[in-house]
Amino acid sequence: MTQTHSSQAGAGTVVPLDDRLAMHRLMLEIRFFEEAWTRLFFAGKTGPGHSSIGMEAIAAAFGVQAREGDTTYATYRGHAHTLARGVPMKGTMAELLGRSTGINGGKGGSMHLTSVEHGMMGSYAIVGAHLPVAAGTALAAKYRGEDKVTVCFFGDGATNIGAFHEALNLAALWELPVVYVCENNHYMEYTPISEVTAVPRPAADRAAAYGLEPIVVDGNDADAMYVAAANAIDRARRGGGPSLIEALTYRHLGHASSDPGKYRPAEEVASWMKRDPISIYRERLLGTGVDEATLEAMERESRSKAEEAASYAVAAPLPDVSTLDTNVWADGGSQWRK
Amino acid sequence: MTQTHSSQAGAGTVVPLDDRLAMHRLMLEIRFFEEAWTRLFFAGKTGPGHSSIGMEAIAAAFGVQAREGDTTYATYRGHAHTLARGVPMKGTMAELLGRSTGINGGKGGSMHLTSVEHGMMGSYAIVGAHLPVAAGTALAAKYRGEDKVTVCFFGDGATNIGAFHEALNLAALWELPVVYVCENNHYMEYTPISEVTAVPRPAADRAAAYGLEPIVVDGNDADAMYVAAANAIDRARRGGGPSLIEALTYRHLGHASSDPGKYRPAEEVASWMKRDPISIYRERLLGTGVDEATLEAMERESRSKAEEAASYAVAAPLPDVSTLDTNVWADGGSQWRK
Amino acid sequence: MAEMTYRSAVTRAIRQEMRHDDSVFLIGEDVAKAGGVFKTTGGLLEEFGPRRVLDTPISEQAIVGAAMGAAAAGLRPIAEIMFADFVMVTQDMVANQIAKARYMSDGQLTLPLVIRFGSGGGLRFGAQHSQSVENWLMAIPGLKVVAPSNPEDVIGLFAAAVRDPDPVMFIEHKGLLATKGEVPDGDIVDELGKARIVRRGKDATIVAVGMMVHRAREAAEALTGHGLDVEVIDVRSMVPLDMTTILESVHRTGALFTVEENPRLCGWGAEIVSIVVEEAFDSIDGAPIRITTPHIPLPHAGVLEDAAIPSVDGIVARVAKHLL
Amino acid sequence: MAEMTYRSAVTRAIRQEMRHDDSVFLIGEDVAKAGGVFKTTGGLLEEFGPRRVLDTPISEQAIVGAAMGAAAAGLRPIAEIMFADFVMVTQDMVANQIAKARYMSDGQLTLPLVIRFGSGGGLRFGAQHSQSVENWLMAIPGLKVVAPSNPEDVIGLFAAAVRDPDPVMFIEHKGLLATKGEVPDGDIVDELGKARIVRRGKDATIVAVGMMVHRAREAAEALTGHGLDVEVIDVRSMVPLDMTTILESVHRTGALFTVEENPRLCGWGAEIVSIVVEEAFDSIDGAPIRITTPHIPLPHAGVLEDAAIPSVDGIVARVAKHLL
Ligand SMILES: Cc1ncc(C[n+]2csc(CCOP(=O)(O)OP(=O)(O)O)c2C)c(N)n1
Ligand SMILES: Cc1ncc(C[n+]2csc(CCOP(=O)(O)OP(=O)(O)O)c2C)c(N)n1
Ligand SMILES: [Mg+2]
Ligand SMILES: [Mg+2]
Repeated sequence: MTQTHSSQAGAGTVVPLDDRLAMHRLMLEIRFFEEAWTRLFFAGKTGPGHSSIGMEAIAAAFGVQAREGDTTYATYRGHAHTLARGVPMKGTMAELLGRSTGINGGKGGSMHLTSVEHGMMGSYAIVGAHLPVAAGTALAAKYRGEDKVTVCFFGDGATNIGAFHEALNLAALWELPVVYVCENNHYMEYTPISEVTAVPRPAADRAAAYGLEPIVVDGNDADAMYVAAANAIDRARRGGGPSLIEALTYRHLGHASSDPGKYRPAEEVASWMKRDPISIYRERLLGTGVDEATLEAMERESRSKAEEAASYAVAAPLPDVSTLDTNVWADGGSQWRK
Repeated sequence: MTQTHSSQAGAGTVVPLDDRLAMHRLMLEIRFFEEAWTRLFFAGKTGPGHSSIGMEAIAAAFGVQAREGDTTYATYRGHAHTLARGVPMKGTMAELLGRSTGINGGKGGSMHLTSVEHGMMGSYAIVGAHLPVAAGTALAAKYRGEDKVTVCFFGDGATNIGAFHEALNLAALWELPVVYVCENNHYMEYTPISEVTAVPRPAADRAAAYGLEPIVVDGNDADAMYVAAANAIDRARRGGGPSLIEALTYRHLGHASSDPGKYRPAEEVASWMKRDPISIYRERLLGTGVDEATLEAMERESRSKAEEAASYAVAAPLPDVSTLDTNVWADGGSQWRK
Repeated sequence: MAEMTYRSAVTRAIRQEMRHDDSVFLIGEDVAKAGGVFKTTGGLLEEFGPRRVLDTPISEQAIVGAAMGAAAAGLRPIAEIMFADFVMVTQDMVANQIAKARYMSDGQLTLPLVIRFGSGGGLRFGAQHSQSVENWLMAIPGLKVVAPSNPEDVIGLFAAAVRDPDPVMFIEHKGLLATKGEVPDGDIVDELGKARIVRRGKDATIVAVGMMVHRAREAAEALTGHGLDVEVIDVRSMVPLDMTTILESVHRTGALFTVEENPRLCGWGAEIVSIVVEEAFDSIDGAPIRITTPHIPLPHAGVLEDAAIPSVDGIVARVAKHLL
Repeated sequence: MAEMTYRSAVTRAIRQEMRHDDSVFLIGEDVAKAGGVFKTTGGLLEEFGPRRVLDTPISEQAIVGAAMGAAAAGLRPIAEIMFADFVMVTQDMVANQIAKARYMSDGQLTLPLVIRFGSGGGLRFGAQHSQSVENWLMAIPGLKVVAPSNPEDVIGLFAAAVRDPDPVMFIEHKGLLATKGEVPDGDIVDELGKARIVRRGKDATIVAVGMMVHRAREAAEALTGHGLDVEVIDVRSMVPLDMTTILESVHRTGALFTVEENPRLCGWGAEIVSIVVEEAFDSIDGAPIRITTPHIPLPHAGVLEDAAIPSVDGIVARVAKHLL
């Protein structure tokens, strides 16, 4: 795997210890959350969805750097990004289970997690569509002279859809404060991205088409992601315009809950499992003097938080049928006639 | 105006005299056709449309090289490309005037000129849509093992729409025998392309995003266009895949019939008028030994052919109202119920 | 009170709303420097500057997507999509993103945006620049759909659309741009979901939208020559739909005709007919009749296009045949 | 005769047509190696090779555009768009390019292509993966629209669609994929534009499509308990629309109900109701009733989604209330 870090990323930015620990904690919370939810899936307690196990470093690196007022756009593979914005686990898990206390009242589900109060502007399930939408939210910040930044996550597969092209051109043209983050996990649903893309790096090899720098980052290295995120967010916040980051990563599981991911060569899976972002980071933290006990406590806490969220969600009430007709319109209802 | 000819274009290809004369004749025919039709517009005999005056060299260079079985896709600015495929002037003009003897029976009009028997697969009026369609026709040739080539013309403005991105990626990925020709006349309707594009060369600066060579050609130099066309068509025919050519040019008139084009700086217009492709080529032909009389005869013939087409079209019958309901379906009718 | 064109009413409406609220901005192709392909946005760049009047690339998905994202952040975007046909280029944004966002988020996302465009036939532009999309848009849950037929309504309904907290598709009829009407001075703010009876009558009710309102009205005048006194209702807003006014009228007249420019199948006429039949079956004396453009793409040639779209004569003939 | 699932009928249908005609090919996301997101295209790559079974990038406009261009050159493409919702991403290709090309060219362009996709709700996928698009597509002149409700029809109607010279939108209901039915051996080629009476009855006619056919049939059985003998018609093909069968039935029963999964406004039910009212006003004893999903996006939670889409109980209650 070739990895080139652009000149922007890694130019001596030091990751503060607080942020390192916060990233580690976030990664753990995401991991345990996804694991708890996957168990619920196989127990028949929730419908399917898309886990980010193996890809946690990307969400965590951006999560710890997001400020209040910053906004996040994610895809159907958005549990991680939701949690990374501080959205409570319980409400998130309850939403996956279609419960009334879910963050979307049970109306959204796994593919549409939204918590506007946390800056989580939504998870979008039609590939590519949210890239222009994120540009619009960034435009609003610029319009109002606010230094808010929008971060938009999407998969490698999204780089071949028209909306990607339109959004990148517009964002670059208007120097919008938006960071586009391609989570290149090397697969779309079941087909390798390399089989359907005319260039080797689906995002980075397109950056120049919008006058942007190609940025490729090791998406399983939380520190590398942190640096790339810091640079891009800072650039956006200073009015320097958008960035397009290609973060190389891998999903440990299949595309969606019931997919065993068998279409991937065993050696490929094995080599990426060795590069698990959490194990890598744990080693690194230990190596830089964080003690084992601190990490173990963090693991315990994260795990029990996830377990509690799962129990909470399973016990949470189903939505009342009367809510079927609420919130189609801003008046709260669904009436289309007068 | 910077102009870089790629290594592909201009590498010693010699333009045969026959083709030179054929190109000149085609340019003249297109010019006189557009002039005659513009006069009809101002006389109230036809609705509006989009003229290619000033841009004739592009259509002519491809026109003389198209073989039977090759296919052409054009935009609403497609009179030139229609004539360049040998579609009769009379039927073309009649179509512009909405006559029954028009090539589309009066149903298409200026923006939808089509003559499948001449390989003119249609003029498409929604920007960018025909780029994927052209890829599909090229795919059909490859599917059948035929050495047919598809040429798809579009404007600079089309380079910012999603369909452009999707088509180029697919064509490059599958090495389809299609030549994408961006007629960069520097303006969309009224807005300069440079004001809405994140890169200076709207097509060529995107080529690398699809693993293609950037090719910029002087679109007002028929020979340069000829060479670029020859290389790209040859590459496609040999199975070498698509090309993306950016031909720099200018329209003498406004965007559509009634637009005086006043949004363009006078000096800019003047400088391009001096680079009129037909005047340039006339000088060149004279310089290489073609005699004045030959050219004058060609001018006379082309002009009178265009005038005849205009008279023919004005006198041609209107469509019979009964044809309103024909050719919605392949059974010839419009019945949607049984 | 002044006479003005539908076209200049559009400009005045946008100007009124941009003056009224700094969070309102205009985004679209050629809308700024060039003043719009239909010359409906002239002078706005000069008054409001490039921050609030933005020329875009030809990127309909980005235009509408950006409007959505800006609206989600609390602005009130006005996105121009030149021709109604091109709305289909961004139909995922319209039908799947914008229309569904509020519901999917259970009310967290509010999208106070307007998408406006020139719709309708009669201009010989051929099939890709003449589409009427009233029914295509009305069929999408989560959208409001408004179609003014005259300059005063352009302003009042546009203001209502911009001030509405929900996404509104605003249909400007290209064939009406040059038509004139009296418009009161000062700000005009109307209400969505109110149909208007533009002609009172007792023998039948004709329901129409946009250009068809004018044809229906002319037809009604002509029908007096057949001894028929026909009521004409301008629907004005497809969603919300003022069924109260329509049902009340049909109860009085006992006969319903709809005149639609959009293609026939699943038109808004079918919706209104179905509601009327379901809710006023005993009030109608016979079958409601839909007068529509046939279910075909529109042709270029004038003689064909005129034969396709409901005409005054066609309406007169159909109504007279049915009632007499 | 063998029992098979709707899902495997889709595969068999594609295989049959690809064996029948070398100009038929399949193009779409994950359709080749992976055998399709709904596992409806397994084994086709192995049998027909990568020339005829093509995995694409996530580029719906390119997929459908390429299908159009290949069809224009005489091939017979089958384009898979995974979910019906995503058809909106390529709606310009569908509504403006494919649907209008033959007419604009006055018959020069023939587009014998099929666009197939999984449609419908009930799977808890939320608003962007559950859309029913029957009416959205039926409203577009120039398209044929087919929606089989059982394995045998999947094969027969698919073959008819592939062999049809016009573009056909082929709606596969996701909720039916696992359902089974008897299917004759050998090639099956049906005909577009023939509705089927799936249950004979004399008291009322219920017209339904796709998943709703099964619910209507179950409802009809339950209604016998109320002393009602209800006829159920499977429309099968929205365009061409077999009004002959529907009108004949309504003439016999005197009562019409439509059961639609698509959102309410401008649904296909409104079209059928309007036609029936216009052409059989004197045959019907009361107002035709439309039973539809409400005019809302679909929710994720099962309890809500089930309340949204017409259910057997809901149909029974509505019919009983109206007739008794
Ligand atoms: C426009 C569109 N086409 C197809 C799909 C179906 N689909 C859902 S996820 C997916 C793969 C996306 O791959 P990628 O962008 O790499 O994201 P990942 O799932 O790997 O995170 C596809 C094809 C969709 N949701 N939207
Ligand atoms: C999708 C779409 N958006 C907008 C338009 C309106 N429109 C017609 S021509 C045009 C400008 C196109 O510019 P360019 O591609 O440079 O071609 P040119 O007219 O200069 O030949 C625009 C915006 C359209 N036809 N289609
Ligand atoms: Mg991926
Ligand atoms: Mg141009």
